[in-house]
Amino acid sequence: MKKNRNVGIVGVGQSAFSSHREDVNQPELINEAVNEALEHAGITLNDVDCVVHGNMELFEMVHQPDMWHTLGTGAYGKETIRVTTGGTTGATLVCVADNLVASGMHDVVMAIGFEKLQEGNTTAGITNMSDPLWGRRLQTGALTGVFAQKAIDKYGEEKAKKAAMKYRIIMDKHAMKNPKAHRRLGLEFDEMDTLAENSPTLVGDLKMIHMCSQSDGACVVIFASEEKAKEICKQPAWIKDHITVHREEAYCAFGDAPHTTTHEYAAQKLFKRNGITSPVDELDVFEMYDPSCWWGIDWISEFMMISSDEAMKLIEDDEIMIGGKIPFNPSGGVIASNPIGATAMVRVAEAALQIMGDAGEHQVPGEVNQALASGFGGVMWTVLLLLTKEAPVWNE
Amino acid sequence: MSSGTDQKVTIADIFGSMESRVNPDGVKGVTCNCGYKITGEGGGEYTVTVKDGDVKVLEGIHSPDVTTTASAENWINITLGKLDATTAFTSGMIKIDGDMGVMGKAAMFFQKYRPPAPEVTIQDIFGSMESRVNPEGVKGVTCKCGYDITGDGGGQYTVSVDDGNVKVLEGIHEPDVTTTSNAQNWIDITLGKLDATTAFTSGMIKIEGDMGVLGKAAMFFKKYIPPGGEIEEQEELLMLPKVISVPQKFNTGPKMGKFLKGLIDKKLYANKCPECKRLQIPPREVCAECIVRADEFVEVGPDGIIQVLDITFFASPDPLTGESRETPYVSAHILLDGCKGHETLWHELNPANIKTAKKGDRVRPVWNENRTGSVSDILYYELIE
Amino acid sequence: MDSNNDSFVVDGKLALPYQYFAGRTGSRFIIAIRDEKKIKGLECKKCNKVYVPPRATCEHCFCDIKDNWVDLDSTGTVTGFTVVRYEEPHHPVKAPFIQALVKLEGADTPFVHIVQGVPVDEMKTGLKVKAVFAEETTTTIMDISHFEPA
Amino acid sequence: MARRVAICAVSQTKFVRNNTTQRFQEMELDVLESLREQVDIGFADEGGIGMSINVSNDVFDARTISDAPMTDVLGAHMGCEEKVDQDGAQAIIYGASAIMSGHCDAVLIIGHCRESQGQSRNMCTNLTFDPFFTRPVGLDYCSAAGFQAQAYLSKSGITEEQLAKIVVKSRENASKNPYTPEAPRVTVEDVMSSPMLCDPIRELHAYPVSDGAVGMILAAEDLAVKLTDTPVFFNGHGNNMDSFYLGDRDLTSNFALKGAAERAYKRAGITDPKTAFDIVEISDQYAYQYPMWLEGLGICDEGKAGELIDSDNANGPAINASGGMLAGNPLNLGGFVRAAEGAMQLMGKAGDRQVKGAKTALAHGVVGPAGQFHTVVILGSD
Repeated sequence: MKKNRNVGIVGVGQSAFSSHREDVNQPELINEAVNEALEHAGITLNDVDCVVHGNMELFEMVHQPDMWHTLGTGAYGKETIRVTTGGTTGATLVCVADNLVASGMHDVVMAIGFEKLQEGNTTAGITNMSDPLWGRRLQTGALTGVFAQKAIDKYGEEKAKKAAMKYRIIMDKHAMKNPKAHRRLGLEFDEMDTLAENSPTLVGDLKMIHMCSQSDGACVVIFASEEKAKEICKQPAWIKDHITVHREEAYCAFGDAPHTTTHEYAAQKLFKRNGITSPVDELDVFEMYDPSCWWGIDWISEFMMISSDEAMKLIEDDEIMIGGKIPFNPSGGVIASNPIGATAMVRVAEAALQIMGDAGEHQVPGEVNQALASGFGGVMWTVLLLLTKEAPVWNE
Repeated sequence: MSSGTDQKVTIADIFGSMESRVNPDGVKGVTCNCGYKITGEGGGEYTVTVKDGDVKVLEGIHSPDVTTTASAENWINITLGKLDATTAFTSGMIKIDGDMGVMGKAAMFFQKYRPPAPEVTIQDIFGSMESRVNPEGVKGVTCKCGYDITGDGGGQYTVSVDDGNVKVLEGIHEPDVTTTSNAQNWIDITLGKLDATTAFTSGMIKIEGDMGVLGKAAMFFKKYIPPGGEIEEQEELLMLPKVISVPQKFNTGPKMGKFLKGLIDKKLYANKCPECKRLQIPPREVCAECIVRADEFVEVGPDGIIQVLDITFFASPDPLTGESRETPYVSAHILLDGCKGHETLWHELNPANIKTAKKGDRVRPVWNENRTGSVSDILYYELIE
Repeated sequence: MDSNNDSFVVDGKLALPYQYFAGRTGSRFIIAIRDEKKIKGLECKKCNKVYVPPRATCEHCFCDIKDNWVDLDSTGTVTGFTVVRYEEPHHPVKAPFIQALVKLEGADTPFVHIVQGVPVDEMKTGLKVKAVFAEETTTTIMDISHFEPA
Repeated sequence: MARRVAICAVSQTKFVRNNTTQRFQEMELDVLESLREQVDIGFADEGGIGMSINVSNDVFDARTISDAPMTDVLGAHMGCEEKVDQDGAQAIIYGASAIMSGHCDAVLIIGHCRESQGQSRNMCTNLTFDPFFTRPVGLDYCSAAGFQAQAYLSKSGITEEQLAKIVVKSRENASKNPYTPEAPRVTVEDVMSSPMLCDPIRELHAYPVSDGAVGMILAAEDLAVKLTDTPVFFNGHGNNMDSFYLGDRDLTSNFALKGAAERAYKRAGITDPKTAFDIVEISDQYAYQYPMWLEGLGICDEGKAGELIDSDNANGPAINASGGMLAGNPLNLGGFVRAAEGAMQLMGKAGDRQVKGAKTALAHGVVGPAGQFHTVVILGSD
């Protein structure tokens, strides 16, 4: 692949994520993130050529919401496009913006991911993705105990539960450093057992403490062509590559029969074509879309191309914490904040902030040259984005 | 969290005002009892009973479907929206025992609680003035402003400014200008609820003497904060509950149609990929791996083994009806006889089997007597003993 | 499509609960109608325009206008309309009824509402109308029940 | 300069009022199979289809993530699949950008919509409006169009009879279009006496409820010329957003469409839109939009659309030779089908409705209430 021209992230904006945004309506919530992103980029709306918009209609039951949201997005008189792909939406929007700029169609593109989950019933909304004549009566949103069971089968109950709670508390410790994060509980490692015990059970061994939040919020990322980006921004975060792997709908992906997951498949392909052989050593930070800590601990090995024992060791040795070998989710991740249509974009936005050196208190120590961000959604779908500090060089 | 400033908000008031805050849409067709054990100082025990839309709040706990336990402080903060209920729930600050599905509905029972207005007195307004002096506003000013506040809770005061030095005296003492108002209007003006100019032009307040001095007086003091904290936080924010319902006609298409019709005759059909031979149940039009139509049907099952099971304790509304289901229930993937690998059928297990069912157990379908070609033609799968 | 097609149609529903928030700006607008029978607009001082319905940001110059409240008259002029003659569950009143763009005195943008008290076939642009406030609140723009000839 | 993009294959199903024999997936599968019969291309990152785009809508499908059940019929299992949730003409722009950026070499786009599934399409479009200020008064796309029609007719002087002529002509053209089998011929009298929906829009002025699917394959130029002898090049595009509230807009100004057209013409190097095209396909959901959009596009001068209707545009481009949206395409697919029609004409594969020697085409799509958002795509045989 040869990219037509480079694309850099030059501005990031996020509303505060919260379950209580009764003071703003949908366009007003978006507007907060738009203004912050414009300010971060140091540009005005006049500099933006195109607005990319995405969320899921059934979460708020607004049909073609980009029409109403124009009141807050600033899309009036501009070119726009609306793309949505479930939980991966935010990451897909980044791919859209990257393509629109790299193609030469636009020089500056603003992508907006949004959700106001307080206005709907998230689990019922997700359940509606099932076939109306079969699965819709059976599904319970994105809740499943399968990943907990898988880990317990693999590592034994004690080790598995300990790792899950360790991961959970690490995410909270990261969230405590991120003023935008929704759930900042102040958890301590020695509370692990009582927390898990007191937390209500959702499905199987999946408890409420393990699961991601439901948040209101918007995320905005501004992209510019190489020439513009260098004009606007001291240190853009360059989009080196991205890969999207979706899969078929109903075919049960759970159980024993061996298969390559979308995560493994996407990671292997992306790393291969970018010459990355040891992601844990070569990447400086990973913002992973982790819907629960059980999924989180399971997916480390899949994304990092390591054995599950090595993945467990990364958790046990604090290597996924800020300051560790490969910090995961310095922002606190999805477990801390989850406005679904924005969530995957927040992963990219946070990875970009790390490269730009603008992550504030949750900035990881040392140079961030390469950052990975993932989006998750749909039927075990994955999107991976690779960001770099140096502008990529494309050889014929 | 600033619960200390909300001394007017009590658990008794929160529950006492509930019957007047019923949201008719939220309780329509609902019947349940929700118990609340509010512990600590100012706590109490209450039961909210909803009987087909009719709401009563009783003291004490009376045969609840679900019971919520929280400290008075936490419950007040949740009610005021200062503490996120999910956060409180997750971190164990509140506990819920019983039917979680009912709890989901309870969030819609009532309109938002609005705490009673904080106790603002004329005495407090004038008494706090010396501590609220705005040095910029009084610099170089010398004057005396009299205030004759009439009616219940009123009083007479003089604000004396001597080259930036401010004293508030009781009684009227040689004022340059005197303002007369009743106590309620003066409180409203102070809190910004009533516009002073409007009040003046409409005769609600009277001013005698040097009007120019009054113009300066507006700058003498910093904003009055009532004892209950900022009023602004309690501004009413509107919420509109709606159940949005659009009737649909869903097409089965020939593949799903064949499968669903088979259920009427207690037969389970999978379709087979002509290339890789894999089975899909329910059938889909195409084999995703080979990207070819899969038109051949084979009968499988009806018995099989449990491949994956999820015991679900969290009730969400059924999107086809808007109704919440009973919990717990078991969502299972069943490998029917004649299928292999991931070729499982998704259905439910008999709730009676929850405690004993495990992966690998053999199960059989329990058929509905009235079969129409739908997912509910099979009531559930049950363990074969 | 072959004749022994097994396809059939199943009646179902898309039914989900929602709770929408008007936000502070929207709430202030509706509460003024509900409690004071007063319609307010928001002014963009840069564009020199008074908008109804309220919005926190001026769509044209993108500046914050949410505190620039302006009191409007409850009478205005119809600048456009249509007579809705088809029946739908989402209609606030039975068809046929008039949806009209009403520009209130003091506002620069008209907004859509219902006009009653005029035979549907005699409705005309330019009609002077006044707001009739609703007796019961729905916490929406329908706290103005409808407009009628002034 | 980015590489050029061409449409290599297009396909559509018949658009019928109520397709009771297929579900969405099979409608799209019919399109996929037809496309793959036309061109020999597989799914691959390099030299093959590297991205599949679905065009569908969650509210119309009554389904969250309405592309999830489509991944397999888009051939995108373990591949890149995305969904454009606007008019499908927007998906063409996005697909082209993915090729021009270098991200992939070919893109598959398939869209579906079944307006017959929900109780009424108006109930769906009512949900576009905000919950506090515009939804409660009962606005939907049909009544929003009523406002615009009322305003436009009084400004332009277009008559009832001219509106009727538009419908008659659309049905006449549609009779040559095998994909719109349910648009019977009508007379001017039929149209003028059909019941009012929302003044001044009559039943026969409104696009029919229909179900169907449409798709195309885009490829980079070097690949496209290997796949087909009749590549249709993507030569320009533009879109534009107007204000949301109807009262904030001048409903007759064509603000969004003029901006969209201006951008598209600039990119395609077009200076005189009146003479630039052989084929013009516009999304006329309601009869009044036919003259209004043509003026907005500059195909005729403002105020001259009445003359164009009366003269049947004898000397100009063929306008809606397919019958247009008035002959029956669902929301979301209007502009997409228009582009597919344009491409078929330029490929010389438009059957009875073929315009001889057609070399350039304009396709137009519209989203939102009363034309809040417009898309223009310009295609050429070179």
